[in-house]
Amino acid sequence: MNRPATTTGMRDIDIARTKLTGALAETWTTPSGFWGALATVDHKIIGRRYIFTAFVFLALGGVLAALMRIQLAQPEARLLGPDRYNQIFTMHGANMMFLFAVPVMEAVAVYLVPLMVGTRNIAFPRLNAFSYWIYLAGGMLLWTAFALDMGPDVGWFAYVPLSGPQYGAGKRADIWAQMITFTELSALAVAVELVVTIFKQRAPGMTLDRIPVFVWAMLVTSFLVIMAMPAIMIASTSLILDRLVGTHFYNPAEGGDVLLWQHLFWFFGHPEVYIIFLPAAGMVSTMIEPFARRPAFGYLGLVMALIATGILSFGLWVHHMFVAGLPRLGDSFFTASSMAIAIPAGIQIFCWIATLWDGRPVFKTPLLFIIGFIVTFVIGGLTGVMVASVPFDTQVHDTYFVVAHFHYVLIGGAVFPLLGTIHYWFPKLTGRMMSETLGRWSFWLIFIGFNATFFPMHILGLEGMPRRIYTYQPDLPWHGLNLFISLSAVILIAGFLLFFVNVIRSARSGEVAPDNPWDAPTLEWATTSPPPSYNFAMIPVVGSLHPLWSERDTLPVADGLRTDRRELIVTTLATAEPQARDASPQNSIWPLWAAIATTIMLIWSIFSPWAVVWGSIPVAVALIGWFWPKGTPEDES
Amino acid sequence: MSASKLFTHLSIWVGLWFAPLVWAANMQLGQVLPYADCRSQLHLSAATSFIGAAFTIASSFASWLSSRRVIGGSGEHRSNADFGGTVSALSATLFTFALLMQGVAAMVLTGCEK
Amino acid sequence: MAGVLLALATALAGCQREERQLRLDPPIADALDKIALMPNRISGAPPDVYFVLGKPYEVNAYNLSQGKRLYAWFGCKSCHGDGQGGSGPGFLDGWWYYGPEMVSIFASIRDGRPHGMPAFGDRMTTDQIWQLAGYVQTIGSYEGKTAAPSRNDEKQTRPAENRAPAKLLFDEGPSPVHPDQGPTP
Amino acid sequence: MLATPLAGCGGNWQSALDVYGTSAISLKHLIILIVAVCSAVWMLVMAALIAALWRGRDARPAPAEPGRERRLTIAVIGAVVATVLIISTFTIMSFIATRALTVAGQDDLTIRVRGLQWWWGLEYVGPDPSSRFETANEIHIPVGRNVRLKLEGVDVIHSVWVPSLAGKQDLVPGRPNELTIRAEHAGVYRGQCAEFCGMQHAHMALLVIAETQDDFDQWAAAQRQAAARPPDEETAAGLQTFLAKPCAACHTIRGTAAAGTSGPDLTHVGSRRTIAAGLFETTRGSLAAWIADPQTIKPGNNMPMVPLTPDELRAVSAYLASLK
Repeated sequence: MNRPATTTGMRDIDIARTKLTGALAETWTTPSGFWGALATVDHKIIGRRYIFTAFVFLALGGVLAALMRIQLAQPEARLLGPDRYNQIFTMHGANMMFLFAVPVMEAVAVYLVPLMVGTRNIAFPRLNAFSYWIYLAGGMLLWTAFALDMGPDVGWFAYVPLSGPQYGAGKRADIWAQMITFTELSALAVAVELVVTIFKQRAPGMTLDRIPVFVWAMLVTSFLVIMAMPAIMIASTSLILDRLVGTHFYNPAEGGDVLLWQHLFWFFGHPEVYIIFLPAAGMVSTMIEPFARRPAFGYLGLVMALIATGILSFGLWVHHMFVAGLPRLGDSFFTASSMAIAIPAGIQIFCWIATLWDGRPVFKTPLLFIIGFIVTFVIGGLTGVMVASVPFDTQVHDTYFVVAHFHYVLIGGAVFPLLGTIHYWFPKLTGRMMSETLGRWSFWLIFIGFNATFFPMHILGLEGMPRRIYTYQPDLPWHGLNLFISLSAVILIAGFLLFFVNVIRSARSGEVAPDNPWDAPTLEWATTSPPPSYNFAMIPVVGSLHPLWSERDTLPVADGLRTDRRELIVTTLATAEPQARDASPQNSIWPLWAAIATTIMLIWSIFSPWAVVWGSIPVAVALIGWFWPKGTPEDES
Repeated sequence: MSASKLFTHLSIWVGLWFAPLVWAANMQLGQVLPYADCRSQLHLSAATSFIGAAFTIASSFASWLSSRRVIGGSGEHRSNADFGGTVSALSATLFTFALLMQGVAAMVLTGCEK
Repeated sequence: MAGVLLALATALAGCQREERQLRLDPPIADALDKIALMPNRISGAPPDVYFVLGKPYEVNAYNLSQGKRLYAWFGCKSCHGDGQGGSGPGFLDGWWYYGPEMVSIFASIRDGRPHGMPAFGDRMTTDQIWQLAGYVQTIGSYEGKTAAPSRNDEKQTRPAENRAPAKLLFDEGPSPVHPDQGPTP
Repeated sequence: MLATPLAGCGGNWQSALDVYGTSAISLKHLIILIVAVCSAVWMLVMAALIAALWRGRDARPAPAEPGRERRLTIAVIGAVVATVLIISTFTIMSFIATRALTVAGQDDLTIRVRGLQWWWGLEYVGPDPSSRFETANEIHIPVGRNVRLKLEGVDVIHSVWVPSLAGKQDLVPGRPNELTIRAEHAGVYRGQCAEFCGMQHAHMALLVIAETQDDFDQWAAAQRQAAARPPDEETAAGLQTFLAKPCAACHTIRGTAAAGTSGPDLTHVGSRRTIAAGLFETTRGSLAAWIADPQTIKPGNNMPMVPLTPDELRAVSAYLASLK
């Protein structure tokens, strides 16, 4: 590294190795205590919180699913009335998509990406703290409303006019729409942080072709978030405007259009699926390496598939509207794009199988989840090809076939890799290993329970059972399969319970993990488990795609960073050459205040448009506090 | 960044920025042109799709060729050029496939079907 | 934290506002029919059960939106317009012939009034009349209710109910829409 | 995949796999073909996965062979090419089937279908105004003729779906759509609203009854008639109650003073197979149960509970059941 001409502060090169870690810890540590916990900007602490919260929402969403399965086990069941059932299925969808699936993927990235690219903290750490608080507030808004019988009841897609001013009575749809604003705000914030972290904070030497596939996946995902989420924020905001101040975005009589909602919603909604799936694909590509004991086959193909899938995902949205009455030729353009996306998906599957083919698999729990993922995701992908066809879709659209399809894609394609991820990175998160025995049991229960629950839904859909019905009549031939599905769901739930038991037990009394328990090749394993507050004592220098395999004994490191204040290396975008040392912000309580002020403004604005005016004053105050200059000059050397 | 360096960068990655643009534009035209196709008994959307496919395949070649040129030279960042050129060329090929299928759709359907 | 408190506070108020009482037990419906009017049939007292239920037809969003449906279905528009009036009086001008109380409106709908207001007592059930009365009161209200419905998916003739159209229009100055309307306030 | 659960196929009257309409028959062929090919693809991928895992169970490092990566590359490229070929075939097949979705011949019978919360309003549109008539929730069509459904969403979005006859199509407020159906066999086909439309989305069924042209003409002629006079004293009392109570404010019975339009037309309600949008078979008993407490049977629907004495209830249900 270039040695700067003048030294203005204490540098890591000036002090002995033993003192170095102590000095860094003092600079980077999060103070203990309540306020310290609230003010932290450490990406690892926030990431852990994010993951934990997302799994709480997963459990809550699972309870809703169980309620629906009890209701549907019998024809004309009276456990839930239509009003409650509609709230429950809406909550299940909205909760799983907005409060679990997207946040948990970003949460894992918040924890892992800075470690995988070898830096000390995520870019914009205070924004990161803010994003967590906003996410938490959005989740609590939705669940509090539900607990008080005012949960949204218009579906997670909230089609107008049903969710519009005339047919969506009360504030239920507004709560849905504002919950969107909360979660999208937090998702956008994390996306921006990840893009900057990946572009500018990679360890020296980590050129584009040495970025771990998971990091690539998160880069693509972040761009998807940045481009897709504004569409839904526009949609939900205009819905609230229609409902609160009487605008006419969706009123055909005054020149609005109800299909405008569907276009806006699905322009976000389809990329959303890939926002959930691409990180999972990245996790698989990264996890498969230590368990196949060879590099993932076809790095270029895997990265190309991620990027191409990401772009193509913006040209699929009309396949959710094939029966809305658009010209068939226009629909068919979307069939073409939807079909084309099967090719990058296929490339990834073939590369993973080739990796296993050529490797020597180690059958630990994460690999089991990867195998379960491939088995189920291929089914989900193939049924995806089916619904991409306009004529096929006219029969299965809005039926249980589609319910089966997207649960195969989202549970098989994203939750399986995620559970593998938790088993795999658990030692890095907590410093302890998860129990292998319980892991295997939970895998088999989840795998069998999942397939027994969701596969029969394909058949139910073809037999004519529509989605979103709170009950069905006894003279329809769906009873047997529905009962079977509900019973199978018990196995699935047992598997998840076992997983949670495993997590809690292992976190408290699991075997203590070494730094690199799986002999994995990526940088996060180059530091301790769990990592210290400063991540790496010295920033590693990367010479290959698998630094820990090619440099097994000692990783070369970069030096020259100050130890007496938070500093990290900024590198060039494409070639990751060191450019500058940059300061990383201190802990601050202001992101929390800003989040509270924003929460008040957003919830208030459900009731009065003036909230936007008066509510922005505290937000502005909080932002001023947040950005108040602290008098530490930039160290430009 | 000098102009020639910028040009090199853009041309290596052309398959990844130009091809999606062409494809996205064609998706939009697919919502507009069917009405014209139906009225005039033409195959405008087929024409735009196939012309678009020609553009994307050309951008695929352009990416490939310019990355090979950089690799053949003696400059730095040859691995990045290899990576960028290959990823771009492959992606552009994928968009070509999508556009060709859209062209086929416009040949099979008239635009009047609702 | 403050967000939680705020959410709780609004939610507690919202609880009753959002409840959807889909079926009214016949005895309660009977009791709701027994309003006590003043001898001139203007104003009076609703039955006790109305208060026990928590004035559901004034504060409950679902009842108000059902009232809006009934307003269209029972042809109220043909005389009263979209609250603007027509051959019957409007509700937006700040002038209630028989008072703005729920019981008066309920009585007007159920029993009819002189000069052409027909009785709907044999065409609607008791809870429908209450729902409609709640909605009509909202149109002519000077305070926006958060539970009130918003605009319709049709051509607009006035600000939506949740924005207290009477107040908005009254601020612009009353405009008589009916010659019998009497002195403008 | 399709074998076991379809054992009860014979009696299945709402299934995309038990088909009697031109459009649904060709869709079923497409579905079976695509599902079969996809099943084969899945099995191949699984075979490759199992082989890969089986191969590598030997824990010793494989001897370094030259050209291993190249062979893998060729295998993966081969698989991708196969994928492209299959995908292209599916895509083109899909386009061709799309073209077949919209065949509207001449001499169509046109029916205006209105989707409402939570029932179907139907109007048979004939060449001259006198041949028009209204009914609800039950479509009669002649076998072997194209029937054009003109779809209008009145309140929220609904979707008409009779899987044994054709794929679905949405009824979107402000955007009229069309769907052409054609039954090849006589029979009763059940359909259901497929787009979530609020509280009673689950109970918004539609029957399509395909019959011979003669039977259809007879039925249509009967439907065009106004309601018959009450045949006896009890039904006459029922009519009186119907007119005196809130019923008449929402329902029309042609030939009487009842002319409400916010509920289904009841002129020939007794001739329909079901009431309350497919909820019950039409009998005097089910009519009485429905009138007595609609909110318990179908919570949230727009029919209020009208207080009736037992005698009135008996009379009204008898009258409605007599409206053949």
